[in-house]
Amino acid sequence: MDFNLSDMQRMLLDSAERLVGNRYTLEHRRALRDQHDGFDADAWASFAELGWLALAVPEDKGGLGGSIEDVAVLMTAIGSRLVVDPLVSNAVIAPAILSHAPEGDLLSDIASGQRRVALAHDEPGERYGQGPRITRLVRHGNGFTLTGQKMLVLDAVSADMLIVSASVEGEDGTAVVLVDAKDQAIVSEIYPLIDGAQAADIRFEGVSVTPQAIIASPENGSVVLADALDRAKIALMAQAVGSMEATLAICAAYLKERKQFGQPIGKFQALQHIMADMFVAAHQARSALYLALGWATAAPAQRMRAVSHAAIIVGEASQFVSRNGVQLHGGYGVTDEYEVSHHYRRLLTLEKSYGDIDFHIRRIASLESE
Amino acid sequence: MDFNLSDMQRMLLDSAERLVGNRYTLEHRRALRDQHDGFDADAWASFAELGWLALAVPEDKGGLGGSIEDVAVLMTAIGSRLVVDPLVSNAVIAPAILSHAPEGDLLSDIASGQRRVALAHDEPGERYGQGPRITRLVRHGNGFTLTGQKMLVLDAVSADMLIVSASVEGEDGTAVVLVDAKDQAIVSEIYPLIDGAQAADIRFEGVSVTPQAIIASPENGSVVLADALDRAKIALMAQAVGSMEATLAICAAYLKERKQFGQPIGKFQALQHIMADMFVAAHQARSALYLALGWATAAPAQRMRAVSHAAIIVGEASQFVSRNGVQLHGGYGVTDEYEVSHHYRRLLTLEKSYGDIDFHIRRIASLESE
Amino acid sequence: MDLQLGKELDDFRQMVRAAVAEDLPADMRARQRAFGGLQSENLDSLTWAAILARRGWSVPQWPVEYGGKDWTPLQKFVFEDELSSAWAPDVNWGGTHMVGPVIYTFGTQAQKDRFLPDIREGKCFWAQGFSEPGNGSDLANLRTGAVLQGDRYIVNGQKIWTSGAHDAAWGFFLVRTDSTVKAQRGISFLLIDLKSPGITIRQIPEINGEADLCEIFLDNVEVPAENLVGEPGMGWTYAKFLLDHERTTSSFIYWNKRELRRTRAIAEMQALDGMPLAQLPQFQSRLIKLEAEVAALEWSVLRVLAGEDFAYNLTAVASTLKVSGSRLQQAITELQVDLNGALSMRRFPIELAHQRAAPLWPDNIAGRTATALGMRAATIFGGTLQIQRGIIAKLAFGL
Amino acid sequence: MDLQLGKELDDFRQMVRAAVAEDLPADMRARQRAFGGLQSENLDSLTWAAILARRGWSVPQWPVEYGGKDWTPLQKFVFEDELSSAWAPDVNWGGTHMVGPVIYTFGTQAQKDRFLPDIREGKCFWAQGFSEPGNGSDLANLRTGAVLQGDRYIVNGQKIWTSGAHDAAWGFFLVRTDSTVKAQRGISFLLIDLKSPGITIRQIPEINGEADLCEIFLDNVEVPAENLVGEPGMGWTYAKFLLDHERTTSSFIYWNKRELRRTRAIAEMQALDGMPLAQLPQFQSRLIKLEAEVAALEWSVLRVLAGEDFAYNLTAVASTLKVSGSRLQQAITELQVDLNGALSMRRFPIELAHQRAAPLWPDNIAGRTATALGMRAATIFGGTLQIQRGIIAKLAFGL
Repeated sequence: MDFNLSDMQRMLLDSAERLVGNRYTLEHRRALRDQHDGFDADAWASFAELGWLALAVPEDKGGLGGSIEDVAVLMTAIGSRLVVDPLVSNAVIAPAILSHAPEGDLLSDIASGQRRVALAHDEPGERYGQGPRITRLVRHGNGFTLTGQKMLVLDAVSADMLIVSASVEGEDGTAVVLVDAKDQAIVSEIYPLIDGAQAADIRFEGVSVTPQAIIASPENGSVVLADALDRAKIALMAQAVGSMEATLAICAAYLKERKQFGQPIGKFQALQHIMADMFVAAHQARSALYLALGWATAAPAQRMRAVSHAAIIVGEASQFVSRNGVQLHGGYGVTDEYEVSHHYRRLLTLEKSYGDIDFHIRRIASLESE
Repeated sequence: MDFNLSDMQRMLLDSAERLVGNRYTLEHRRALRDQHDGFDADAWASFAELGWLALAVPEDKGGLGGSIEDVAVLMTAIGSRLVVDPLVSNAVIAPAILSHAPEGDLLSDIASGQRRVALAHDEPGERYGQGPRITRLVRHGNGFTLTGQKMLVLDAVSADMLIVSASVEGEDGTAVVLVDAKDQAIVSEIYPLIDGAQAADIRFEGVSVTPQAIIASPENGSVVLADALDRAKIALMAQAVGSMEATLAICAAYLKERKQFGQPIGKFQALQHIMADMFVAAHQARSALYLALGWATAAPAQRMRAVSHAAIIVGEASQFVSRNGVQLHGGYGVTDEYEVSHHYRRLLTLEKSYGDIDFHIRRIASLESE
Repeated sequence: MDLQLGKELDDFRQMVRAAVAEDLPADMRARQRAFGGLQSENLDSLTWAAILARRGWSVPQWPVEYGGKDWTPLQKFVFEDELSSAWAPDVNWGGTHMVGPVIYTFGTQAQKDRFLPDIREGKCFWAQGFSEPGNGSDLANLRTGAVLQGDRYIVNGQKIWTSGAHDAAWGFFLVRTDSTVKAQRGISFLLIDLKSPGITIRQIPEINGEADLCEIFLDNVEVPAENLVGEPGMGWTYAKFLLDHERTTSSFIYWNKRELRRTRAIAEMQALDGMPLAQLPQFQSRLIKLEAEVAALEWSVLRVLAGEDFAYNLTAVASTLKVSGSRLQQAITELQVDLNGALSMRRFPIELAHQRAAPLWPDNIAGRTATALGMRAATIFGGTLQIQRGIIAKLAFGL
Repeated sequence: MDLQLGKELDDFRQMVRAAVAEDLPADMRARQRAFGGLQSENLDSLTWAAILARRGWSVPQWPVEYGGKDWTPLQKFVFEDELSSAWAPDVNWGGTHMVGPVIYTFGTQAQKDRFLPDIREGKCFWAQGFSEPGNGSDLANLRTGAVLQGDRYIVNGQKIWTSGAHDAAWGFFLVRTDSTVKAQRGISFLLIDLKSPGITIRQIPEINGEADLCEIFLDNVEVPAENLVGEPGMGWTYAKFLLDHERTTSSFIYWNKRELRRTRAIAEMQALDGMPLAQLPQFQSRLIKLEAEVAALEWSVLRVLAGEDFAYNLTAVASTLKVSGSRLQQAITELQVDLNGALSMRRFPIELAHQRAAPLWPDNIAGRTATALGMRAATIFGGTLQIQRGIIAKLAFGL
């Protein structure tokens, strides 16, 4: 067992910290947020250049064949500077799902930064994808027609192609298909999220789907999706760990600098003890991330239990650390002008994406009762 | 609306504080605990003399006709010195149930301190009396035969008579009957509780019951019992409030007296803030007690909701205050030789008697879904 | 002891409820319902005060001679409770509850005549200029200075966290008029026309997309000496007077009750596999415990209003109301966010918040997250949670 | 990074498991299962050490030359985990983990020869004499004095919180041998035969009915000078050495894992209206969250054992393990008590605790409340929760 970074992981982390440290300043992020599509094309080119988009792509698909641990190392740096660019969709979910597809062009294009995808999975009236109920593939000639409605599709605004989960007329299970995001029969409503990213509600009004566009059949679609979603959750947990550790550093610095009653507020024991409890929570969260990574490639039930346990710990730690981070900043903590409120909002969306605490408690309960 | 004590209540409180303050020292309580039946006959005579045992007995039954608020005032003093004598069974439950009985001799004997009762209601395998499932009355000649098993009968050790809930052969509902605690067909196992009191498991092996001994018929037994149990819970909540407020005083004194690192530990901000949070919890608990008192005589659904809301607040506050009270005392807090650990244990049993937090949450949930 | 609210108060409640149902405009109610508790609708506060003033109800807490009502504290409680339940807008607190009482208690007749009617009739929005960038919890350490030159003060300095200053006509300020005496002693209470030359107001963008909190920069602002309230150097005393004036306010009991009802509505309305969220393990206990806590807090408030003789210092009791109330404001809105799950991630611009987002989106999503984000301030403003704990430790226990 | 425990460790685990199944006496297991974590079975610790010694496993953490095993830290982790899972008794910590390492690191050859074999073979119970009535968290401020007279120290003073002193043959003490230098500097590490004249031991009755913690009164106790370990005045350094020796111990990870499994068993076994408590709203989330926390804590321990290069000070990390571990010890036993509901009120005398109370009483009641009561000490002994927070604030953040 070894928790220390390999040389490759150290290089990856250093280059990531350098890039996002220099580029993703508070000012830059606030400017990006107010921009039309919130997409930073220059940064994306750098991500491709640094190999981040090829990291999780298998070597036999032309990628770097990196492990989920490698991805997590990168994601902690991403999280420390609150980068909301569509990395999880393209560097984590895309390789996990598209590696199962026979045709590899799209994955190479994603790896080189030329095309992007988004996963359209959750539907209205759900609490995290229990399987498509509205979105369906109906047979039509040699192929299919896709109709239905997806909600809260993350990273849709910059996606060229959509990965869509759907039921198939007359079959059990969930299929996964690929459609062109610009298809005439697709209607999207794009809106901002509280963390500066955007999402979309997407309606499919009879999109033509060829048999080749089916990347997972109803028999194995659920398994492929569950694996991809757990990898996405791990990536977000790594971002959360990065964000929490950054919050600790920001708060410690603030406590030394801010003076009240004639001394730095960090001299007050009550605030010291809050910082200590934040440290304990963040430390446990990083351990929980390792727990999830340790079981990430195990059998599904073991993997799901570990990921869900980790999601509970990371989610609760995120709340504890970010709430207290704001509290320690006093009034400045609730402004848009200090970093800490941005960590607060991002940590909230990280908890709520790919299964919130409640979802993961319920998932464990159902695993235990099986 | 008036939260201040009436002159009568002030006198009641003063005399109670004087009696229990002088008599129920830590040493006295530890001695009583180690004594065979744990019953303080001299004190009981004083309770009768001071009218505490007649307080809740209706005037038309020869009592003082005091209100539930009066009882609560008395009980805060009782709780502040951790008196575990069978006051709730005899001064609260007995009047609530026996007032419904046609024959009033027993109630007068209780009020004068000559006889005592205990309520045998909960049964094995339950989480707080959902109605008797094991204990049954079977017709036998003109009367009945009582068989069954009760558990955790509080105050049984000093009781002359038992008030027993039972189902009746061929009828719906729950009857309440009175039996002689010394009946040959009764087998009791007596054991100590963590707070110094005792309880018993009681088996009825065919006790003969005359029709006159039925004090509530199956039609109204549940209503009578529910009302009596809510009154008992209110009395215990008042004791808990008294115990918490005593804990606050004990801790504040300890923080001023105990020195570490060259100063009283009460100078440490972290400990000050713990005391402040304990104060907030205890204050809310007293408010919750008033909430329960305010609705104590309302329609059952309103009363039950209020009592259960209060039980949640008082229960959680009891845990918070007693846990932190021990913590503030350091090692001394976990010895039997300091008051604070006795408050801890008593506050735990007060929470667990007549419905714990979980029970009261479930009761509210079922009230809401009606 | 008498622990019943009683029939008279119930009749009074019905009377208020009927009046509010008649008076409250639907659009105002809709805005408040979407963003209740945030301060985005400053102008609604004034309009609503003007409507209430028609019944003489805009400042019931004032003495009758200034347009108040001789209601009992419990009647005022019921009145506020009903307004809040009906989604009436918040009042302009700075005017009706802060500067108003200071003026009618310590002000000159000319000040009373000039300012009180406008406050009462909702004609003028008031902002509070107490905090400064360097003195959050340590209020007495303020630096904004006012120097008397002839018949006017020349004011220089900077204030922060003044809610609604951009919508305000007037501000009441704590300024240092004497720097030769100990901190609290040299502070005076000054009324300043916010249109005065030398004043710059900057709205601070907030965590939830609002920008109601402002910074006010004062650069050689000339203020007539007659705008000083009471005695020079007594500003700290007046500020404490008004902070002590309404001990139960910081419980936000009306707001907590109303938002908790909304929380239960969300939990009953939204379902998972046909089961209302109110019955799911993760949510059921949280919801019921919060209901118990708010019920207890309401009784804590009633105890103060009904004049209980507390065994502890009353300021310590007021701090417990603030601690409990502010934590509940956070806990309730946190639960709303958790009930809304992933949907809570969406940012609804304020101008859309009182519309229903889209047919796909359930009611009671828009505005919830923004409110929850804004509520992080509940344990910061008006004395942080830590400051309140310090007050309690000192005043209740002498620590 | 390599985050797998791997097959070798798994094989090692199976080997240990089989050995323990063979060696552990049933009655010892039953006693430990009833009161696991409390220290009522001091003599079982010795018997069990003697049994383990037959395999050379009684002090695996010691250097091989003194009878330890050259197992890796992760093997030792698995070993402890298996012993705990099988309900093996706790070891006599004072001997095997405290005085033993001090003796083999700083002691003379004569001390090593005299004491180490007895510790290894479970022949002698050791008690720790550090704390005094006046110096709970402020350990350096100790007063028990030892004055050298010829070839012996005359010791006078009082110690408190010495676990198992009534069952102990020897004690290791921190005593002040020089009161002319600064607090920490004048302290020495002294081994004292508890049968020496002048020693009085009083068992302190505890919150849970036990009386394992003792006071030791030392009245002109004569101790041969050869019983001083290492250099005079270095006692504080040795005490810190042994407290730092096992950074992961204070997590009580094995105990927490085992008691949490028991907690789930209670929750699955006991039912309400046919529904296991594990599925009731109030309990389900609590149980699953605790399982998640213990899983995370286990990985926190593995990080230390596998030698992670921490970004933060290692002592701060050790304090986080103590904070998390002690809170979990409390939270887990609190949940056990709540699952047992009203039944948890009963006091089971220790001598009955390993019997099943009566046919009416479900398994897993006796001993649970006593354990929960005893666990209030988890956040007090070995540095209170508040002391740990102070360490973290200082060492992790320089506050």
